[in-house]
Amino acid sequence: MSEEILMDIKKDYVLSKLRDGERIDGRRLDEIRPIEIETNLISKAEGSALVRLGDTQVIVGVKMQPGEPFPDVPDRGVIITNAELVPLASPTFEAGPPDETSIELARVVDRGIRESEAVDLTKLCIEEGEKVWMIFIDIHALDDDGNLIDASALAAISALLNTTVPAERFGLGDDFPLPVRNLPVAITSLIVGERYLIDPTRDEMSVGNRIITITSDKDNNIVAMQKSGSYLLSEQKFYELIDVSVEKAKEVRELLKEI
Amino acid sequence: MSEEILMDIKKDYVLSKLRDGERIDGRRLDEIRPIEIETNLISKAEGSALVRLGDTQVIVGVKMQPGEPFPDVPDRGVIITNAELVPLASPTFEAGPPDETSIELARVVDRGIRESEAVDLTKLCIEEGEKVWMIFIDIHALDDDGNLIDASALAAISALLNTTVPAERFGLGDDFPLPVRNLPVAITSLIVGERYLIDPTRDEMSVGNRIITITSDKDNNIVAMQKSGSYLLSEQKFYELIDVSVEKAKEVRELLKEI
Amino acid sequence: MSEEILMDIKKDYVLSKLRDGERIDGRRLDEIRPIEIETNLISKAEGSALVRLGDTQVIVGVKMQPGEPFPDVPDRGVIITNAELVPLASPTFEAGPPDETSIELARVVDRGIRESEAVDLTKLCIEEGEKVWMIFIDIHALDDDGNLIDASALAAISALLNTTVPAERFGLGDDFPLPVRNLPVAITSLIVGERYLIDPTRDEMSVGNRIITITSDKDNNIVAMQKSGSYLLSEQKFYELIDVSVEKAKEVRELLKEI
Amino acid sequence: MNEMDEDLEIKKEYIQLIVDGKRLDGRGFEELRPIKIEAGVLKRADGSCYLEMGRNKVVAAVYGPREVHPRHMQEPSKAVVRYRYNMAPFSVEERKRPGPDRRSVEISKVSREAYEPVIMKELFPRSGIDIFVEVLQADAGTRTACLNAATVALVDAGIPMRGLITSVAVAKVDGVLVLDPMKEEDNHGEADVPFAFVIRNGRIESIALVQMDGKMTVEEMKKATEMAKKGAMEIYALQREAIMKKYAAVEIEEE
Amino acid sequence: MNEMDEDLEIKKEYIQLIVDGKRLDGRGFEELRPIKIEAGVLKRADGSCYLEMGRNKVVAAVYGPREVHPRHMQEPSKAVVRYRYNMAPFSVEERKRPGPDRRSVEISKVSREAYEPVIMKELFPRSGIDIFVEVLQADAGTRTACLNAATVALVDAGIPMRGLITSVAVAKVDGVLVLDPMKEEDNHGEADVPFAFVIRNGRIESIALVQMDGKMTVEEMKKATEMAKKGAMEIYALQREAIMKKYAAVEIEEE
Amino acid sequence: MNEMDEDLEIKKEYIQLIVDGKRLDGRGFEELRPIKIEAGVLKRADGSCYLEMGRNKVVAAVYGPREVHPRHMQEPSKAVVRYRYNMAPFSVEERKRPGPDRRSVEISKVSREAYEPVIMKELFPRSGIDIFVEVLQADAGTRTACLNAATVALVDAGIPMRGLITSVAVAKVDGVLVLDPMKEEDNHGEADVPFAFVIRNGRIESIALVQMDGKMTVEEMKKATEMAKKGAMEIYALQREAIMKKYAAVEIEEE
Repeated sequence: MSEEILMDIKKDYVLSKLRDGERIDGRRLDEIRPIEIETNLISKAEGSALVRLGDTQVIVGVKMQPGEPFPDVPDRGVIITNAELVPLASPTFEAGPPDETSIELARVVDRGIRESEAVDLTKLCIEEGEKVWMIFIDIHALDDDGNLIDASALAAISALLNTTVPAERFGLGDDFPLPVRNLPVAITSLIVGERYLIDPTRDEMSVGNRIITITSDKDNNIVAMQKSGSYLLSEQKFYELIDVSVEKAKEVRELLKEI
Repeated sequence: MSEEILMDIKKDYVLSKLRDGERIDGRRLDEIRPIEIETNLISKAEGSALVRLGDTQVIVGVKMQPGEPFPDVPDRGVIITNAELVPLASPTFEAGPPDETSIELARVVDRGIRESEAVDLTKLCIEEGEKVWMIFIDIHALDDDGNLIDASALAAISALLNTTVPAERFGLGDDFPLPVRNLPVAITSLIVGERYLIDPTRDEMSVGNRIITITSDKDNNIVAMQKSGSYLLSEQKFYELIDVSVEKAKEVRELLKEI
Repeated sequence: MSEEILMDIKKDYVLSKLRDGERIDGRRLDEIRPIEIETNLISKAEGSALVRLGDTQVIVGVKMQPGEPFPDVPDRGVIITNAELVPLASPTFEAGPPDETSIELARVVDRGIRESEAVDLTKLCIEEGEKVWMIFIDIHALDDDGNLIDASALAAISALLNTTVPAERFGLGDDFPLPVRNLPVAITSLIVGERYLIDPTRDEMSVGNRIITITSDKDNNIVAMQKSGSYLLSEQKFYELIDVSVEKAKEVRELLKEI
Repeated sequence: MNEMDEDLEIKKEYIQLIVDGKRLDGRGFEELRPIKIEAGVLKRADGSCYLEMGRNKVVAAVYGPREVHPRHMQEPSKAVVRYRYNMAPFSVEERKRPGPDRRSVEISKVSREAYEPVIMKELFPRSGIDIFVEVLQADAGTRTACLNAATVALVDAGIPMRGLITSVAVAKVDGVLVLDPMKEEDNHGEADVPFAFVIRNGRIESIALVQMDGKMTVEEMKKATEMAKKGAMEIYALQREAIMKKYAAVEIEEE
Repeated sequence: MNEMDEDLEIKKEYIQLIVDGKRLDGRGFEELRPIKIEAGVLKRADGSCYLEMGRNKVVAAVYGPREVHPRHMQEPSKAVVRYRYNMAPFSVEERKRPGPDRRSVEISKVSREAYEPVIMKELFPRSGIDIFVEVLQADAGTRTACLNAATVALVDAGIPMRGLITSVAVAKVDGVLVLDPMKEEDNHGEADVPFAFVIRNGRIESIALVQMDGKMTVEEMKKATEMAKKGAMEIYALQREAIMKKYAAVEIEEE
Repeated sequence: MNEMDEDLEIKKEYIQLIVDGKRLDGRGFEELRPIKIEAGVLKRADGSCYLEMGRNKVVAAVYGPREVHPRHMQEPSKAVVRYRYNMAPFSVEERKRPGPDRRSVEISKVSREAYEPVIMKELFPRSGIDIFVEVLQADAGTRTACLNAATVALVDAGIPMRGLITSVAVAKVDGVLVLDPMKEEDNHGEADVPFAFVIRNGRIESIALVQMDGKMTVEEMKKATEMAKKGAMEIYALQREAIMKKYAAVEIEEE
């Protein structure tokens, strides 16, 4: 059966269930799939975490090395976030330079970490104007069963929580834990007509790629938002989504506190 | 109506008028379209100019920053000229890395400026062998109604005339005007059988892309030439074109003196 | 006649001759085509050699310049080997960035030189950890009539034998000959059923791209090997090929001693 | 490095942005920067617009409906919309390398996604509608300026739409919300929220684009949305005016 | 420079690698590193495998038989096999720039060529069979670890094969041959010979991949081959076990 | 930076280039460098030529008429001509990064445009004629040397042409015009004008290529053209000779 027909059948199924207020995997509309976080898998990396969000799997590795600061913030470390949607993770991903989807993914995750000031970059200055710590956050998708964004954001902050600054290796004193002081959590919802589904699976995405990601921090501030996909969003729904996303983020944040 | 048929009709029209020694827009064969030069539009740039040559519009911005000199001329500033034929400017331009047309455009403009020694590069040495001023001349096409070359060359020298070296911003003393000491002007002609049309429009180019650009300087020296397009040029016509191009350049140069 | 049909005819011819134990050009199965080595053609290069292996022609140029050493071997020169299969050399080569064939070619040649320690890299340190000599070995195919690998490997070592370190040009003392102390020779065989043909021509390659390259050094050590092509190799044949390749390499090495 | 070649939006040192209850350029909190819009500025494009929004200077061009190349990109039942946001190398303080960087790829994506549900794509099967915007000078809010220009260029090109898109950002600076932030407020502020709204029959119907970075409470976010809606209505009036002016000019010419 | 962006295999300073007749990690000369194999670890792929071989951690996924895009890449009488070896940026000491370098292009080529004669391509005309391997952590021998994982993923995907491929390297360190070298032995050793064998009916039939760099006598090379064969048989047992375990799990689930 | 990766033609410090009325290499003002031409030097190409012009060493190959890939590049009523000028990395003092830079793209374009009106393209609809030239050693005037070699390779390949193309440059050094400048004259001279002429029935018919950079009066430019024409006739004789020699050799072989 062709991929297209299959998608249409899935779409009909998702919509018919939704008419009864149900999801195809039995979850409540605002229920997040089971989450597993495994840290410290990659001993070659300064920090790492594998996140399983249902069947979606993402691994994030953090590498650090000394580098030049940006001229306008000469006393702060630098964060560089990169995402590779390798073809291993989905039949729809193709090898090649990052496309708009992987660029958007990396930038949305990056904004959550950057704007929540999760890492205290002022503690990562080695020599003002000359040398600071560079943090490379590499998002490596393994299995895309929907909502790579939330899984990636969670893996990124988990890996950072688990990161040791490799000062010794570069002759810069003793190693020390990366100073992480905030816990941003991204919550992505799929908009379907008048309803929304939190943490959509890939099968649910068959109804159309109409999502919004709202990232909030430990003080329940919103720190990043991204409407993604070709659709129009009513103001009323926008307000609802903000409220529910901040609430759900609290739940997920509890998991991070256990790392 | 298909683009191709339309081009054929235009071509027939251009040729039939030309049989009577006339151009489709009523100009004389050696008449240049009206020129408007607006400088200093882009305050973020060190120099800038918008040139309107008939309906053709090109904007050139000049940016400067300190950089390394070339090892064999350690005491001179460096000019780097770049052209972007962005798809906004013509239905035939495509996004992507520079193709042979935009590379040729940039290089022909560059040669006129470089070979006329329009900028006194010896005044742009900061520290011999270490640091000199780099001049980035960025040609940005806005509307290609034919003869982008002459419009770009004119916008480039106009922008240079209008450039202030941003020494202060880099802690290198007081700002000073870029030392411009020559005024190269490019004149492009379209070859049609035994005739040539100076400053061809896009409609006129429908008869075939057979042009030659001759750039001359304030002393009426030729400083750059480029035959472009698949055609053979008789020696006689070549000599005529040299003469007329140098003459027409004088007219255009008068406009530059007003900047 | 289409290229494909032509290849089929060639293939049948090669196979039918081979049934009688013969090659289409009359060579013995383990006979290498006549070899000509011309060195010092390119006076702009620090070393150069043109090798003709039958009708296959490859030119290699060696350029040297000071550069940074790798951090883990701060006192050794650096070898960088690159191959360009320019479209001039074969109707099947295309312009563009290196494909897997040219990358493999460069890497197999590189391994022979590197692993035989043909160049004494410890003599190419200028200032430990700061500056060493970089050796660029550029393989430039001119005519691919089969077995570019062996021709390239031979041209590379010939060019190195012929290389003068341009110390004077960089103000680093007197020029001196590149210290070459080993003579790796690559021998490539084509596997056809139960037989193998040493130094296959392009016509012979029509039976399938099933080759193995075995490089050995002056002490008859194996220094590099590469099975290339989609086929399975019996252990017995593997052992035979090792023996015969080391033997044939001795013959070829005699030519190198004359340089 | 490839992944670094972009305009990183860095939080810089603290600068006081509200002095005596006024913004640095003297504007009130809910006041837009001066806006200038001109439709039909390019000959070759099917529709075009030049727009200034404060010190931002942008040009938009629309080509289409036209054939789509390569053919396999065509859609059998609707038009394909493309949106290309590009910055001129000289548009920013430090010269920008030509070509797309990660920031412009993202802006192009969310901007295209704002127009896709508004353009009546189903009227033009197998066709392409291309929106090209060039930033000639940048001063915070370039994506909003470009969206506003693109709307006028689309109308100028005669592309049928379900409504008009109008875009403006709200920032949080020194703890207060301000409309349409300029460069200093964007660089040193606490949050930036660009919006694009669909306006139909003279009123805001929905949100076509929303992004955010910085820190805001939920209440501030809702207040920011209200503030943006008011600003958008003002811009909408100016967009309409520019379109009218163009049509009037055409009518006068045609008489 | 383009031609330099790769993991150069540099001969480093001398380090004693055999101490008191033992290898640095305590292994005997013919002893493999600990191996862990799990089949069916990914949902989206048609077949998959997670494999650890010493400190190497790799994942393999197989997609296919499936349609080939673009169409002109199709072959009318058989499947097209692709193999993509890729290293995660964080898999090595010094962060690796994302994307293929020359080393990974070569490994992908020889690995694909090992599988092509083994996969029954003629059963799937016009189709594609894609093998993707990701190195999550690298510690010498990644190409062999990936080949071993790919075999299990291919079986998991139900791709018919003429035999199973099993891969292991032999190195020469301090003058002796050792099986399955780890990072230190690879970096400071005298030679490295990765092999891949085809195993059918429980015995080694032929060589599917062999490369070599370093210095070895002809006799050593032959001895190395014998050593690799023994190691391969051990790995083969573990591959079979992982496949059996997956099938058993499936059967239990299905009951 | 992308836009810098090219051989910048920089005006260097002043060096006296004419000493006692002679050029540095002892040539007269209107004297060509020694030229060596050999046709048919490559087996795989349909036509080929090796050419030395002073210290320049170049090889040209012609393939075609042959099929054009991809198909949409075909022209229904004539052949497509391609011309690729490429420099070997070792051909210049400072190693050149492999691959096309802006200079070689421009040279390839104007060289192709010189041959397009001369090759009888209309005889080979839907076909491609590919001209590849490789600079093995460069010493000023590589584009003229390559054009001269390409002509011989085209004849060797049996491509029908309306005339032969012959190319030579004229420079202005120390205030005088000199034919066929070498590296020192190109680097330190005041102007450089490469020409290519079409020669038919033994006389120059038209200009196929002309470029110029430097400074010349109108009169000097005309005089330079005359000087180039004389030089071209001499080169033309050598091109003919090389072709004759090849044919003679072929005839002898065939007897």
